[in-house]
Amino acid sequence: MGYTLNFAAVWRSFDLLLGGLLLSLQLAAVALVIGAAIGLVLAFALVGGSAVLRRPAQLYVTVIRNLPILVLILFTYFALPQLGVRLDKIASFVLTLAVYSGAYLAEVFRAGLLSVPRGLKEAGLAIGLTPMQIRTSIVIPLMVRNVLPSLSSTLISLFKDTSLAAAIAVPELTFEARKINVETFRVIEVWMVTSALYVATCAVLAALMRAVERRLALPK
Amino acid sequence: MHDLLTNDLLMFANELWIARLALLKGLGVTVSISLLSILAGSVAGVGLGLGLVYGNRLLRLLLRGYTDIVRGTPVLVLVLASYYIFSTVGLDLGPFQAGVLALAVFCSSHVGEILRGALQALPAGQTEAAKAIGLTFGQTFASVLWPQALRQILPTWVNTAAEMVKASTLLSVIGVAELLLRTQEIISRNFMSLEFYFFAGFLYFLINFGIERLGKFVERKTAVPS
Amino acid sequence: MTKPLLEIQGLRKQYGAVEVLKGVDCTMRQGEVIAIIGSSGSGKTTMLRCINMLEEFQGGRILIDGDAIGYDEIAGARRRKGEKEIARQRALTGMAFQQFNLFPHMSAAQNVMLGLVKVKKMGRDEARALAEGWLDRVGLAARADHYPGQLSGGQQQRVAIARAIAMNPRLMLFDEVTSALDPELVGEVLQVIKALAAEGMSMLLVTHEMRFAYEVASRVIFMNKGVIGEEGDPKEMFVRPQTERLVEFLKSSSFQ
Amino acid sequence: MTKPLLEIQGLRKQYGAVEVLKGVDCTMRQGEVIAIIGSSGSGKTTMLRCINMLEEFQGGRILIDGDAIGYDEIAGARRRKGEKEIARQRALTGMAFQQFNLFPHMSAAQNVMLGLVKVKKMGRDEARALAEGWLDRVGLAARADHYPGQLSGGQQQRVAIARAIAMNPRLMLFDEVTSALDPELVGEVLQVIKALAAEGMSMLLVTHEMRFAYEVASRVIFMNKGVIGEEGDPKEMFVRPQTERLVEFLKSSSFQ
Amino acid sequence: QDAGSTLDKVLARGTLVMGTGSTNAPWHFKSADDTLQGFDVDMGHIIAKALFNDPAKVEFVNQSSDARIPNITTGKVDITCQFMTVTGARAQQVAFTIPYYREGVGLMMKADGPYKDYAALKAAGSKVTVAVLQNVYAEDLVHAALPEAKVDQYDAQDLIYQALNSGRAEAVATDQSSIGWFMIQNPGRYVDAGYGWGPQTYACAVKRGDQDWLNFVNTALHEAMTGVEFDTYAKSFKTWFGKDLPPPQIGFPVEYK
Ligand SMILES: Nc1ncnc2c1ncn2[C@@H]1O[C@H](COP(=O)(O)OP(=O)(O)OP(=O)(O)O)[C@@H](O)[C@H]1O
Ligand SMILES: Nc1ncnc2c1ncn2[C@@H]1O[C@H](COP(=O)(O)OP(=O)(O)OP(=O)(O)O)[C@@H](O)[C@H]1O
Ligand SMILES: [Mg+2]
Ligand SMILES: [Mg+2]
Repeated sequence: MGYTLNFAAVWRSFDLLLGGLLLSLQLAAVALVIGAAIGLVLAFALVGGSAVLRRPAQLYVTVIRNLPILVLILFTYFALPQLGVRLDKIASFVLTLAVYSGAYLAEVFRAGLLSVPRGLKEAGLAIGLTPMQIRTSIVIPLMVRNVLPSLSSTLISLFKDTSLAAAIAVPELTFEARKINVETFRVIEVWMVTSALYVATCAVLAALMRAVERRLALPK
Repeated sequence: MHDLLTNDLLMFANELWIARLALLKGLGVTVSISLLSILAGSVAGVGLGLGLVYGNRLLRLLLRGYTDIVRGTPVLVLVLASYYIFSTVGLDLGPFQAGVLALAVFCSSHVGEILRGALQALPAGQTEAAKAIGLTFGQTFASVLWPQALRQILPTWVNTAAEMVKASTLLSVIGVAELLLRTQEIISRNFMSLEFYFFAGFLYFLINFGIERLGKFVERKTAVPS
Repeated sequence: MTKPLLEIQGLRKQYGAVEVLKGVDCTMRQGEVIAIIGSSGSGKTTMLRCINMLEEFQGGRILIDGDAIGYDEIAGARRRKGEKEIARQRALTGMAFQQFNLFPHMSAAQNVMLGLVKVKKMGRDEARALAEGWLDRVGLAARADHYPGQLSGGQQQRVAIARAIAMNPRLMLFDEVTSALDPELVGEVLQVIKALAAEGMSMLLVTHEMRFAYEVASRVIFMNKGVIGEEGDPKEMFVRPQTERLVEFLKSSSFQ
Repeated sequence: MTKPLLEIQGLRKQYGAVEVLKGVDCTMRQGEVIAIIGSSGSGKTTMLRCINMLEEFQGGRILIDGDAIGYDEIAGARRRKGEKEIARQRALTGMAFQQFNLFPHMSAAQNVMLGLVKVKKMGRDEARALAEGWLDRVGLAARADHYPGQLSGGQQQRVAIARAIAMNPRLMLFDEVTSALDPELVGEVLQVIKALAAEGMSMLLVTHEMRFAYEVASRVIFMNKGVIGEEGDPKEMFVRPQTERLVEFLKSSSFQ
Repeated sequence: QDAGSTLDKVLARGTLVMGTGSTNAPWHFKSADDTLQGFDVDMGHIIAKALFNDPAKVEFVNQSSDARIPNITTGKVDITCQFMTVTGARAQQVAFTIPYYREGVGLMMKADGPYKDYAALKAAGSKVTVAVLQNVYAEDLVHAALPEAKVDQYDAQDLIYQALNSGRAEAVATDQSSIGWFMIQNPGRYVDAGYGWGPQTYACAVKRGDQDWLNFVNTALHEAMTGVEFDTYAKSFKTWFGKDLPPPQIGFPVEYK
């Protein structure tokens, strides 16, 4: 039962894969930045005292986190136009991933916010800072440092979710890989190279996050 | 307008009734995939976590490599790899087996990492106090470290379980007739995409919400009074 | 007679159903140093925190230079002032905490500068110069660029005091600033407070160090179960306590 | 003359290149209570941990009842004993730690029972009865089913002592068991130790409480930079210290 | 070590293992009572009948489109019949049987949509977006008929219809057989643009280098289209494509004309 690996076909289309990877990274970058903003707002709502803000935030997080992202992707792309919101497929995927990652990042940030000692906020109040100044100068910088390790793994798994954009024909890495499969049927080789690209990218992301962590580490 | 809506709803209800058995079977397959892969993945993950913490240098290095590669690969790619790569070496797994294997591997890497974190977070004083009353390492692990680590990993483990349920959708790609493929089959017959995708989404939400509740319940039950 | 610096009238504060301040009255003149003593849970910390609006209070008034802190009274109804106004009022007082509460991601100088730049809208250079001046005053000129994690407890507390004083407050509040310190570090902090007192800074200080209260305070307030149990000159009070409670308290404290 | 309970001969221990015990010799008879004092970093904790094999050591021997702890010497070469044998030897000594180290997922009684059941292979009922007996002795009969998170620091430390004593060790090791406690909780723990001493338990205790060492110890060892600087009767040593080092140490400690 | 022909293995096993999909009507899809059906599926039954004289002795392995060739080359199936277009590149990797259908591409639009026929679509130029199944030639294929149209690729048949319905696309370009089926299922809601192009043949595929097995399958399919099983083939054709086939000529074999 011999199957001989032959990568020639993969290398011929390697630039397609690289192009796909680049798009994956762009999708992830834009979506995760928006997602982080959503997550931050939600996190403040989750830890803030007022139930008026907390309840909807909780609902958002619970519902979104328990849905397969594929369903969300199909919803944004196919149902929103029927409700009058028409986005092209890249914008619609980015929006979906942003909304989805918002729910995950909200949880990460919430834990980070809770780990900022209350005394520091009070010290900020005591020198006359407003609550907003305390958030931007004290709470967020410290929260970011606290969450970096878990942020890193969340960002990596959200990056991997860009592979699902293939379902609405966004030509990112997985889409290109499947396209090459249909053309050459060198499925095993294509997936080996593709996963190597994903693993390498995630390793680089992780290393970058560790570098950021070291960079922001407080002198002891 | 109003009639149209009722009409659509009636049509959907009718199609739903026709498809009930197929959906139920799909749900059953999704649940079995999830249970099997969570079970196998957790057992393997516990071994992995132990190796990552207490193994010698070489073992730790190997396991770290395994964990990082698995965690860096999209699950879809793992699923396809498991289905095809084993047949090149003559081990012919069916799509269900191959899919469960891929998910279990994915699950194990997560459980391994979680357990490693939990074990390393336990204060060294716990091990020392156990040693001081004469417990061997095995006894220390079984009576002191494991019960504490277990309580700590429970919430994250529940999250991983929910992830596995969601990841089971990817087995549709290699032809396992789980809930999403069943849904797609139904849609390819009656072309009611939105309705049935959302119904599937709703079912997934129910499963995961159930898992979340169950996790909270077990957490409360095993909480240590303080 | 000049207007008092601080006036507290019938201050009441409750947590849920529990009343922890049950009508505190107190007047303080510019330049006074008042030590607040009393057993644990008697409400000393709570009183300081009300003056700084770190806690809301349910009854009574607190006036600084005649200005009502935290609440407006309009036609008999109390209304919390706006966040901006409260922030401005908080800057009238400086506070030093038991746990220092330095911002760990900022150097000593940055800690001191933050309020100057954000609240007083000072330029960074001017703020830096001022911060360095104050760090020098608390004996830490050489540590301006160290982070809290690189400083001993006593040094951190001195930075915290510099941070509060730099805002040029009308009144300094100290809440057991030495109780989280190792014994050998207490002295350096008390030294700084003594120097400030000598320069005429108005101060309210909660302390468990009876000897220090005795030496530095111009007046002592003994808090007991949410009210002021006794007050007066320390030379008098410590030697001839009037109430049974104070006698007991002094017996259990390390002053004896 | 009877065989000594504990004999330490030329004990040497290093962390990497740093030698923290530089040849400690010490002999202890059954029933003795030895207090170990000395400044921070002098090696007191390390010495206790070597006796219990929580640390490996590089030179010298430790004998309990003439039995060499941790290492076999075969033809001049040292070989670490097997895990099982070391576990058995560890049970010869009981240890109480500064941080209590109670198992947080077990009730007080379960903490005490664990070693009885797993190491001494006692039945659960018998172990439970014994555990309750010991908890009673440390004044915690009513708290047997409380979890560590429900107990004060002092109570936790007493459970930890009961857990160690219940194993019926030949020798108890106490490492600054009161320094993590609030001052008002120190007394209850020292009370328990005093009672054990009075009953003839052999004890080695590292402490910073000079007064307590003075009262309870039959002998005091002053550790200094990894060796024993001075030792003797506390009544003698504290009043007429022989070495310059000890004079200095006592001056800086709270005993004066 | 030659394990013998797949033909012998299949006979010894007693069932045929055939790879196909389950989500493309009328080729391979599930009926309301959850059994697999369609034209591809019927080919499986025809081959099983030839093997065992029992059309039911076939086990279908569900596979996605891009699994068609790997599942053959890795031996997961004996044969694949899954509307597979014959191309030279593919023929280098698997052995194709004789064709069992000829397909063309058609365009379908919403009946109430802005464009009524092919001419209108072509005139609209780049204002038209066409939804098409994901494929390497998809872009070229569409541009052969509508040179300026925008092309959106999807990976499932239902998604291209969904794109049309939600207004993401003004037309779908897909197999005429699929369009035919879809319009039968949804009478009056869609129109065919009335233009067909892109001829291609569909054939089953087996592993290369197994002439015995290939001969057998070819014989079975050949006799279904021209010989003793013609009635079965014609009935299936009628069911899925709605057309009656003329009976094969009697006398001189069609092959030698
Ligand atoms: N956030 C809170 N919620 C409920 N009760 C509180 C809260 N903070 C303080 N208390 C209670 O209010 C009372 C007064 O507390 P306060 O901290 O003012 O005492 P204190 O005199 O400063 O004591 P100490 O000397 O221990 O610092 C105490 O009984 C305390 O338990
Ligand atoms: N794990 C370790 N690695 C390296 N050095 C260590 C380690 N543990 C202790 N040391 C060093 O060994 C020396 C002796 O430490 P030890 O804890 O025995 O002192 P001690 O007398 O108990 O002090 P203290 O009164 O502060 O508890 C110190 O210089 C310490 O820094
Ligand atoms: Mg207080
Ligand atoms: Mg020590």
